[in-house]
Amino acid sequence: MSIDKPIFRFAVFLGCLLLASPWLPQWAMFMITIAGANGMVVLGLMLFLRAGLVSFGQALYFCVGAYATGLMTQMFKFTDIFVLLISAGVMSGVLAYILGFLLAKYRAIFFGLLSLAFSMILYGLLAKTEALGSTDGFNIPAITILGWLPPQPLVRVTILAVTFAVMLLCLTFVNGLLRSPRGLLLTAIRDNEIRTEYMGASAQRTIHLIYVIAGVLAGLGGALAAVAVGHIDPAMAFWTTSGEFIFITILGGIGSVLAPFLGSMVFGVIHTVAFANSPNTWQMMIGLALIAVILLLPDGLWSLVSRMKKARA
Amino acid sequence: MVLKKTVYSLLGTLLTSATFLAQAQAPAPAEIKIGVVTFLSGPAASPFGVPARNAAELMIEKFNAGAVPAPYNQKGIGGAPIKMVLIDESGTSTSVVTEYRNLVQREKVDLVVGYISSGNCLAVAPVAEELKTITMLFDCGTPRIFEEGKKDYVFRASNHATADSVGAALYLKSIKPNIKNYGGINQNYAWGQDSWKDFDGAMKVLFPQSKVTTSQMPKLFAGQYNAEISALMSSKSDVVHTSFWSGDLEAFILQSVPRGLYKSSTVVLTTGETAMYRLASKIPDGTVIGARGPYGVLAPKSALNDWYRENFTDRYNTPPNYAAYQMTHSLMAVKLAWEKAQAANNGARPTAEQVAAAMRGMSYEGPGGVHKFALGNGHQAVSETAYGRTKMVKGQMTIVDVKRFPAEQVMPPEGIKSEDWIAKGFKK
Amino acid sequence: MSSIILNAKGLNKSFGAVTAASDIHVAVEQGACIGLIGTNGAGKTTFVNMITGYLKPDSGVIEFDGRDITDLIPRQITQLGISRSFQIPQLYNTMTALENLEMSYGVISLIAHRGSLFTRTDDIVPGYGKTIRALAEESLEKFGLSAYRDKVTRVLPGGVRKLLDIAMAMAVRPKILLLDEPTSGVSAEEKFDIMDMVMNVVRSGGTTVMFVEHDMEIVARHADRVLAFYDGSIIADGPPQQALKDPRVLKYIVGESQAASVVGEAH
Amino acid sequence: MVVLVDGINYSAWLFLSAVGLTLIYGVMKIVNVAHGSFYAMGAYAAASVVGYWTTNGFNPYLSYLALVVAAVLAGFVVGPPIERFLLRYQYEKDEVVILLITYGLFLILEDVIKLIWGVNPYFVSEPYELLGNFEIAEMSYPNYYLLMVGLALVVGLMLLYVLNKTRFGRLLVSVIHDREISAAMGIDVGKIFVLTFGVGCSLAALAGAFTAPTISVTPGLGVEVIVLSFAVVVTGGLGSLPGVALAALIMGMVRALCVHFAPQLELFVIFSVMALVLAFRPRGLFSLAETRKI
Repeated sequence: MSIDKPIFRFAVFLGCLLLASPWLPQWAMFMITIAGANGMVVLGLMLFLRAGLVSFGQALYFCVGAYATGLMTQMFKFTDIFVLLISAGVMSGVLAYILGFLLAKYRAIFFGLLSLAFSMILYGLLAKTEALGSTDGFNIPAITILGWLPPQPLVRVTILAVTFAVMLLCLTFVNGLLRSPRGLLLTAIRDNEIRTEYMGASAQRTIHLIYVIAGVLAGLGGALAAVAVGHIDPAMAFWTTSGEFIFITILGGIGSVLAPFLGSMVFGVIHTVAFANSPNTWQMMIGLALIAVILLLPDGLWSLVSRMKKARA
Repeated sequence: MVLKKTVYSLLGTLLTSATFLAQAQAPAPAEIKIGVVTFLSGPAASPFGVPARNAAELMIEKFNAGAVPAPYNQKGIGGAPIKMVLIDESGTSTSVVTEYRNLVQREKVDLVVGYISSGNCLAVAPVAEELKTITMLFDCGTPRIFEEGKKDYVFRASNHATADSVGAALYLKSIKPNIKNYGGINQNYAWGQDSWKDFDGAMKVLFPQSKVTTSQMPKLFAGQYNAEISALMSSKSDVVHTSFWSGDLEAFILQSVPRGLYKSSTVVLTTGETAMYRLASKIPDGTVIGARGPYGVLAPKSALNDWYRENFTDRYNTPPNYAAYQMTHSLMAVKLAWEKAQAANNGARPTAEQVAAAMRGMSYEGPGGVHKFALGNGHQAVSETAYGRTKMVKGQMTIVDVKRFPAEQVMPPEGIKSEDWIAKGFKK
Repeated sequence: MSSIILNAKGLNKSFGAVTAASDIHVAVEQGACIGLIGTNGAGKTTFVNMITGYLKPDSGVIEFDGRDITDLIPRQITQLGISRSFQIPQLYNTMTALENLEMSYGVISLIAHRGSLFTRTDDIVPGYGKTIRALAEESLEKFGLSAYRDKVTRVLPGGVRKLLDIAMAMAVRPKILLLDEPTSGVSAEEKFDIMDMVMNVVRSGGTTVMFVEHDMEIVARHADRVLAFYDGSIIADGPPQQALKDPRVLKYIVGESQAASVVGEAH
Repeated sequence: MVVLVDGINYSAWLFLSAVGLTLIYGVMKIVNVAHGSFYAMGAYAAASVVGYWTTNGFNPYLSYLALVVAAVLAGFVVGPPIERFLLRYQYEKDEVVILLITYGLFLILEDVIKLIWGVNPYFVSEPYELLGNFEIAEMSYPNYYLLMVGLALVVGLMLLYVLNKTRFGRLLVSVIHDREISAAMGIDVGKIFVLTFGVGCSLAALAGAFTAPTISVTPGLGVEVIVLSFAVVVTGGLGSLPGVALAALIMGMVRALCVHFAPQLELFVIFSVMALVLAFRPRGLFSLAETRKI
């Protein structure tokens, strides 16, 4: 698994962003953090989409990750960011592994809707657990890093830095995956599963694998979001949340592992612009944006980048 | 290279959109910007969000004109004109928090007044503390906000939900001293669950012999309640309690009235006041109606209240409901506190800390009567609450045998969680 | 005397009322080249599908290298060394010819690496000594498809799609290759060149071949043994000269005149 | 007994709400998220029409007709143009992409509805109360529910009839079976699609229209219906008419049982049933088998 040029550049860019953070507006930093967290989930959805699958229930793992974090802080009073991230990753990973046995058998719309059912069941369960604040959820305390509690002015930067670190790690991993024969297989499955099986490869095992990976990514995203927002509630598992993630996936495109992050950044901008400029009709704005992207940029924003690349080459 | 470019251009879009937004509301030097956050879409918009928005628009206009009766007759706030920045509360708590941060850090608002959903209140409170911004929660009910740790910048200008449930129970005691059993139907989410828990607890204290027949918990916004109504009717309860609101409440009334639920049981609608104006003709006589406080039709008689009702009704040709009252109360409280702080600061613009200090423990009178920031070391206002029963008089919906319960009867004293207070039989 | 590599014993298969295979016994010798003939619905493809695990026989046993493969799924059977081409070519239609073959060798490399996530597509494929790309190019070369290297397969002519389909089947270096109507949907002119090309690529590796074919000339030209299917059972089994002259074959499948000319030519 | 009545009545409502969705999917392979918006529009249209009806003192019994008219209006004014001018050009795209387009439509329509009818609720309970009540097991039900059940039956049977007995039905079936071939055989697939989409949307609107009298017509009332009817349709097997009927019946009954005997579980009923069914019948109760020849 070696670092590709684009990822290296991206890393450099994120580094500059961090250095520039003192001069960045605070709200922008927060939006970037959230975009990063969402991007993690979308990175997983991108893997699905490569294999021709769409999950309408990925919010399930987003929420599991967030609640794993929450429970760690509530029950065991852990606040160390790494402990939280790991537990989130493990929890969602394990769940994904189990559900994967069932879901890896499904394709097309059925895959999507069954995953939707599971996320809605989790929503129901959490909504009934009054110990965890039911639908009101609960707050996440300030995080520490290896025992160090960042002072108030540094909290945001620290969380941003952690987010970037996790992002880059996952980016490199997923990129490596896509560059490996296993990555090729995703497209193969989307294109012609029969042929793929007759080549001697198992579509089901591959889908199970990316299902777990996507689950872990979503879990980490959930943990980051929980830590950044400081509050979690069952709505994180609601189908509309999944819808938002799918929107971002389409927006960014599947052309590169960087596309999800481009997508979620732009989504953040669209969202807040719509909110601020038309508080009464922001849904319409977002709907129009979605349709516009599908009609004008069927391959997502990333297609613009690749076009630019071609233009240069 | 290309990549960098895109990300830069992307950041560009972000910043430009931001600066453009910032310009959109470039603050005039002296002006005071208030962020108003309330549901403008979704089911909570029509009963709460929009009436509250209307109240905010009306009051801010009147404040700026200096047209509100004393003690609110200073122009704007302490002479400075008020500018309102309106945001929809809809969306996940993530987006709500994001938009809150944008309000404070990008729009540079001085105060935030808003939030109907308890979840959103819980999510925003710590951020308000982090950003040191006076934030007045105007409608959300959960007691947890000030019970889960001390706050310095977050306030709430009206009772929390405990008062509604306890008040309902007290009212039942006063009109039906010997209730044998009671049932309930509440939405299956935090508000519904807590309301039922508190009501159940209060009933157990006031009617030790009474039994619970059934506790229906339909999904939020389910809309179809016939099975539930059947269950309630076959349960033969003396009392049916519901904290339904919005479309759910209205649908429940529409579906249950023709089936005669109200003949067999006394139905308690803790938020009934929001629905009674539109459904006046539907709600049978003798239905117990609450307004989550001394608001709307249950507001005490006063010159200020008359002024308020008149102005609101003239403008929106519907009387203000309790959400409108709560918004108005919140705005009045911040205005008063700000002006107090400014005076103490001999006329100079006060800091958030000074405003907070001025508001802590302050008591003020609004159209809903006198409120006092008594709990949560002076951040949670308390007031009397009131319940009444419906009666048709010449085709006019009126509320009769209104009973008022002073704050100390319906709200826990400082330093004890409302749950425990109820469990201990309203004692510390 | 060469050894039996594939042995089908008493295969039966029926779909509702239709009997697609009744008591089929076939023993295939290492290195044989067998032509499967019969009218449509006679059970040729059913036979191929049962061997490659797409269909499970209602009863009977299939042995490959002395191992029972009756209950294995296509993937496992392929990994053991039986591979097939399809009546309707199963290609990756959104990809170019080259990418199609890269996919095939990608799968091989994946299996060779035991599914490791940390190999790259430009690593050497174990046991093949070349990179995926090189192998793909090579096999394009072998099947004379280099001209179509960067064409998206959806738009390619029938003959080319057939060849590509077979090339992909050959990628796994099978011990047995089953060709399901390699020349169907191919123009009369192309037929023979394609078959010749396929056969000498395939046979050069000494792979055992079974091919379903309607054109008796081609059968007679390439097959060293013919299985004639009729109504789900094998009505003739032997070298072309003899099988194609079998009265029932003539009656039900070939038709007198053609048979004469075919066999004549074969001498 | 009571459980049975409650169950049937909820099933009828579920069926009406979901049947349009399955029709559109069966014929056009579109999972129409905007379904909920059409439901909402039906409700609002009904509110306006019936409101107008009663204020002008027309015969109240004809107001049921008005409901139908409102539904068909809502469905056919908005539906077909969307198909004709937007969806039609997307059919070569993936099912999921089209689904996302309808998701976008749903977001837009939500606000359009708000712009047209405002945020304040509408009430049109007249038709609901008009019919009086009936008694079962000393439990009083409005006859309106009989009407709903009847309507569900009528709609179901009519669809069955159209599909199996009419020429249009046969065309439809052949289109369902194979779009390309039907087109090749000279069937005007485009026309059939516009019609189907219109009918499907009208069915959604019809459900909304006939629900309107029993509820308060407020913004966002479509959202609930989307996921609910998804669950029903998928459980029944996408595109299968008997499937929807059966799934609606099962879910209605299970829910009624829950409400009467375990009210706390009501929250999970629908999706648990869905997950269970899919776990054992991956393509739902009645699945349109899709075979692939190799």
